[in-house]
Amino acid sequence: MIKKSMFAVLAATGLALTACGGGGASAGAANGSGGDKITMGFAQVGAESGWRTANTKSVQESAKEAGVDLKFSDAQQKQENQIKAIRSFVQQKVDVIAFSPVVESGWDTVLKEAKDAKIPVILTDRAVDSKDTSLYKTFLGSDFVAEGKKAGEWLVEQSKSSEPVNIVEIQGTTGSAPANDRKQGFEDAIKDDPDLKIVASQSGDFTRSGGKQVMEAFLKNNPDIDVVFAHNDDEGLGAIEAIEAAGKVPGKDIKIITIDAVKDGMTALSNGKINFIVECNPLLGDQLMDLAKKVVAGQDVPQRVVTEETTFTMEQAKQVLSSRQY
Amino acid sequence: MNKIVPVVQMDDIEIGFPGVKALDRVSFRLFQGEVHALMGENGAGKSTLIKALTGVYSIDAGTIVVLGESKRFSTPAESQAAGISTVYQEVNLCPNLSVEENILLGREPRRRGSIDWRGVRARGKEVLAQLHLEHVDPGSLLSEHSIAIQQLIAIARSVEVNAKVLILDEPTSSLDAGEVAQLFDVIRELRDRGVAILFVSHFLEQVYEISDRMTVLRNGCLVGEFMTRDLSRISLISKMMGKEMDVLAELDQAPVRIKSTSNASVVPFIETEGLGRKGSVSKVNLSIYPGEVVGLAGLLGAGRTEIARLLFGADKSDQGSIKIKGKPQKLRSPRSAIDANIGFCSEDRKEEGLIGDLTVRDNLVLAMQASKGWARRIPRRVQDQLVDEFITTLDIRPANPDALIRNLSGGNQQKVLLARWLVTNPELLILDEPTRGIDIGAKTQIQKLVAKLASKGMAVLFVSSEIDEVLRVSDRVAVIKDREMVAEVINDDISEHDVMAVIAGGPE
Amino acid sequence: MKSLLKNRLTWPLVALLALLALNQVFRADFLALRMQDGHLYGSLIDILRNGAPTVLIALGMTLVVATRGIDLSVGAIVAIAGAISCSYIASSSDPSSLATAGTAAAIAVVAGLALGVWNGFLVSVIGVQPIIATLVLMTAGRGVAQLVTGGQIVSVSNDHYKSIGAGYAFTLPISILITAAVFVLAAVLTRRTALGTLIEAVGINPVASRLAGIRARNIIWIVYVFSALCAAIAGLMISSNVTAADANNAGLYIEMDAILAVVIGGTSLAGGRYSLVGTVIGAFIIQTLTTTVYTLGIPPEVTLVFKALVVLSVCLLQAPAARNALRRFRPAPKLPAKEKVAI
Amino acid sequence: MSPLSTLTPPLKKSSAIGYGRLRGGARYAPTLATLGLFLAMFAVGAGMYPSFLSGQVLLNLFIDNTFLTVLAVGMTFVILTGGIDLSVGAVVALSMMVCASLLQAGWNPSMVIPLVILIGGGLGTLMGLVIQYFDIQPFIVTLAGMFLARGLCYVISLDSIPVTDPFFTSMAQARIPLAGDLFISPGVLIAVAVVAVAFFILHHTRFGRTVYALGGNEHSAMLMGLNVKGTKVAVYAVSGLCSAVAGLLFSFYSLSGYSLAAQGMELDAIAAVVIGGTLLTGGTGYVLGSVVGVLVLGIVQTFIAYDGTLSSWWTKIVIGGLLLVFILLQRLFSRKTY
Repeated sequence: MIKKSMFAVLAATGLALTACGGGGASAGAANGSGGDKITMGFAQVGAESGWRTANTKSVQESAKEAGVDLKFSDAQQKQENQIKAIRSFVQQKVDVIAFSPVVESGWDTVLKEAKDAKIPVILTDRAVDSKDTSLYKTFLGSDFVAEGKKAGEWLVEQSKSSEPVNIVEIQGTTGSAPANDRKQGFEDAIKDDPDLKIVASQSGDFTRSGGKQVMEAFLKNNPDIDVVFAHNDDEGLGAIEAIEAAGKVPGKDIKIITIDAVKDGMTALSNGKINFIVECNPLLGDQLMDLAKKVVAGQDVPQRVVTEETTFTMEQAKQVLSSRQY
Repeated sequence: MNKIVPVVQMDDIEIGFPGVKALDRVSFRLFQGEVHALMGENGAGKSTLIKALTGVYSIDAGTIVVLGESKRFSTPAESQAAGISTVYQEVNLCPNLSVEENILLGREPRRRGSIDWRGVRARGKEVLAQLHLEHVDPGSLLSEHSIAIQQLIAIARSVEVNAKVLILDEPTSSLDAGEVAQLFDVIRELRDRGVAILFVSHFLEQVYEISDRMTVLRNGCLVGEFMTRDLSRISLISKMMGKEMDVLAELDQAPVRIKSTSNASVVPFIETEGLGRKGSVSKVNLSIYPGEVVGLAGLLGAGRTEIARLLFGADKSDQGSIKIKGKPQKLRSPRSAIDANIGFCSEDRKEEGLIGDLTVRDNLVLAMQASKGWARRIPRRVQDQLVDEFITTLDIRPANPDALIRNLSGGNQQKVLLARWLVTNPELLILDEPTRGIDIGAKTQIQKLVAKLASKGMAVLFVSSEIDEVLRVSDRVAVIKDREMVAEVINDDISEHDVMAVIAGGPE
Repeated sequence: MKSLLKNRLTWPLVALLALLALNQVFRADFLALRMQDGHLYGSLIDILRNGAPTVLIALGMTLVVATRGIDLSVGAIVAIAGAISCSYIASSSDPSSLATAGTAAAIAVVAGLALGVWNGFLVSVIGVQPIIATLVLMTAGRGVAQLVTGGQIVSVSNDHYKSIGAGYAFTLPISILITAAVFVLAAVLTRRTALGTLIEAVGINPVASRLAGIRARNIIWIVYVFSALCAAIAGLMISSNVTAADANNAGLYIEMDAILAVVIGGTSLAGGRYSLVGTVIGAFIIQTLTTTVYTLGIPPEVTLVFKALVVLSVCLLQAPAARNALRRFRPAPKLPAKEKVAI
Repeated sequence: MSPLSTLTPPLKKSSAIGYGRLRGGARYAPTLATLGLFLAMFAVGAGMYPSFLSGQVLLNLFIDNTFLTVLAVGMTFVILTGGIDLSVGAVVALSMMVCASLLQAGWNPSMVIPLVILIGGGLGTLMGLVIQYFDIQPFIVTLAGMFLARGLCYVISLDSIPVTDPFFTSMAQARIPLAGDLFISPGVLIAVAVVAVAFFILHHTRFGRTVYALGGNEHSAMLMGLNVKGTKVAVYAVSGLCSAVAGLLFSFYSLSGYSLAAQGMELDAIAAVVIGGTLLTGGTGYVLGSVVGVLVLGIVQTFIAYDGTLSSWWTKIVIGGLLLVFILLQRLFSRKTY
């Protein structure tokens, strides 16, 4: 892959330099429709986190195994780039388009174009809020609200005694869908338990250093923190560092709940530094390819396919840690 | 004439800057149809007074009456709206725009809200023709033209408005004799049309040639208003300087040139053969010996500055060769020239000389420091010694090494720049218009300094648009015409006229 | 008193103190320091430690800005430095040894220097406008960092490496000690040698500087290399602080913070005179601002508005025109910047 | 390939007079160089991917970049005066948020659209006033403006808001057919109109010429009696207006409001303007050049999408690399000694 892209750059550079077009036509990139091989255009959000990269990798590897010709496009977290990419997939007449929307709203126009061109669309990872559900065949992905809820429910279960529990929340990137939904799900789950109280909530931008800085400030502002709810593992891992630096023991003095279940998080969980992780599974590749084949073949697929996701406690984490891929 | 109401009447004007009173109760009047010279040394307050009238500075006290109406200008636009138009010494036009646009900017003829470009072209041509500048393409970029042409275009701009009052602040400092004559024709024409003209210049002869009346300032105060024909040159100078006649005797107009010792046996410090640069100058055959001052004379735009820049490596030559002390050498950059012990004062002090926001001290040692490299800083003690020495010998004022150089007057800035090169102890010093825009006192000092340096063995290339000045200081004069060096004359009591004859007559 | 008011460092300092005081009002023990595990502990220490990377980058940025330049690529260099060092440690045979940590840091710093040479080459030799020249690396650099890490967050467990960003020495965070050392280095480099004057000369009037024989090319090259060096060290700190390299997010938008710090510290983006001390104060103002948001419990959705208002008021306080306007409530007769006062 | 041959002469001409000062024809050299590179890029794309060589691919460049085009137009005004406006991306997002939230609340588009334009113009004017009257550097003022506008987005809503208004929907989905089965969107017409108006203003009005004069030499422009202060404020107002229009176009394009939208778009706009041949120091450049700059950025993305094998990081590296190639070639073609 690297070689090929290098070639593309060199070709462009070289040709532009000598200012004589043509030439590189023999790039040999497979294009458009042709043969029985399915061509899939996949418009990814970007590479903003380790989770996302695992997701990308999974899609790419599954495509290779399934014999799908994948056109991959990285939108660098920008909706307009994703729209452009989808439009160019339509232009290239791919067999199926899959994408993880950067944001929920605003897809009707371009999806209609795809529909007009009779190219089926599969959503992965995040939903769109379009009222016209005929614009896409199916949505494959996790439910962020449910993730937040699972985290909250576990906490409600753990704190049966009627002692007040001070919770601090480290949110994801302000305004992003997972942050909004996880916050909402978590709040919904704990709202009926009067003992559970969120005493502070700040954005840690889904990063470790963000989580660490926010937690440092929380620790100084609030003497009695019982629970940290971080919107992803990285923020939780950052918080652990801050808690340790403050001379407290993460997992014991302060309980930590996170979402994602990436390898580093699972390691911390099995070491008892994190108490509970809700899984958010990035490995959608195989499921996506299956759905794609069915869709292209004209078979019926369910409108909503929820990825198989679970939750982990310390014991569960120890068991699966060695087989964790990402 | 006194019965007539002045076009401009300024009374008891006061302007202060932090720590200084630039104008102290100065009064001034300007009548219709006269050329009025504003005289004074650098720093006397001439520019400040003009800027008060043109709305660049706000006045702290006093009154300004223009055409019977009391005014208080806070922007140049307001002043222009009142019929006052100004041409400054430093060309204040936009280099990125065309000549015609610069003439008409803000006053372009319009048709239905859109600029009428055909009208602009026509009007531009017309105005250029009025100033006998038909050869200037109105569509060309301003930056393509020499400073002199730019200055004339600036004048064209102010002629265009039909101003009641035209202020010319040092308009001739970059013009040659022919262009000055041309300009004066225009000024007289305008005067006869009834325009009130305020003229500022350091050239006494020009002032006496063109002005009807003069106002003299000194140290921000009014000395008096005089009819030009009633005031002798020597008493004008004494009023400007506030000194008595015997002191002025020092500033005699005799040649300062010191006959250099015979140098027939010596190798020239620099020798060029067929030196040139495509599109710039060509066929420069020049040799300068140690202890000799060579003058470069020629009309404006003849290629004087270009030659100076080639000899300093500021522009790269692409023809001919340079030998330094008999050895062939390439001058690819100013650095290589400096390494060959050459110094260069540019004609464009502001853009190519001063580091405005640095102190006198930093500016003075800059070239020396640059050639030592950044790693070897000149110790503060040595800096202080050098700076003190040159502040004293060159009489730089204020004598404060920590003053920012941009706050000094033009003449003093020039002295600092000279000192910048003198501390590097160059074997060849190239001076391009070193006395432009500075007052007589400083001018004489610089001329004398040049002579003294040569007598100590330094080679000097002296470039000036004033042929008489070239003749006063140089041992030999190289004459440039049409971007070629056409002749070399030994300055053996030749006259300005002789040089002009060479320029007019071409190569001998 | 008057000279104090005129000093360009006064207002930034006042702003910093005011911010700290505001925090103190909201939380009585804000300024309190205590010893814990043999080192100082408290909010002030956090500000110092978390602010260290910004200070460091802003120092490099100051010199770049003084030459009329700007370096947008520092954030990408932070990511690359972190990615390289962490990837090296993670893949080495002895991932927890001091030698590994040292080698990793050295490789990252060398890489940073190389990137600085690249930026300097584009700006000084090719003559590309700095904002665009460094935009190239800003765009591509993060890609390079991701290429190094494979897009994953690379975690390391090396106590020696961790100490760069999170460790303590002499009761103080090592990161701030490193930053102080770089500050001293920069100060000595620019004020004990002629570099500072030459940088200012090039920034104020490049044409005149060339004619005075200054090798502007070298000077400009040096400042970009220095800026990249600072960014690389900051990258080590940031990755070491969380013992992981996050190629996607490490140093994101830090270039904006650094530029803000430089300007708040009184250095003009138009080049010329600069103040390293001012920059340090400016960077701490920005870090304190972040801390203030946490202390005051400002909700994330209004954080940016709050920051914008504070930044704007600090800049307003600094602008002489604004101060005059406030004082006299009428526009002051402003001398045009380019105009020399003809007296 | 034929476009290239027509392009060669001006390039040669400009490099031949590379010495000396910039002469008449050389004024257009950077812009022409960019145009040539754009065509070369298109030719390379067409050579590598057969479906690349279609009119619709070219038209999509316009359809997909309407907002960026309008932003670049506003940015051109600002950069021509030697300033910079970092707030544009955030103002686009703010316009979208205001638009989406008001439409959701049941406002009529005929009220919302003028209001959005008013807000954009107002913010721009405000920044211009601060820059002019408090003498603070544009970089900083507009950076603060960026924080402020982005912050206000969050205040309005953290969630993305769909736009269901029929007018907006029709603007989004309408197709204006051209020859064959080629089509453009109404947004393209708006963008073209904005470009045309900007071109007229810059080249045929006194205000426009003052913008150039200001970039050439601000002090001289002041002494020439031009309205420097007003013009300086006005260019930021123009940029604000353009940002608001771009925000509306983005709303048409994406039918939603999202507080994180258009992040970093200011850098795209600046890059487009600079690639289009405008000097950041001011005074030189053309609005049409900026449009070409936008097309160049667009075609780079299209190129990458067609390639379809670049990983996320290689995408970034390639974009950076192509940016570099453009800059270097532009330098080569329009070299000017100093």
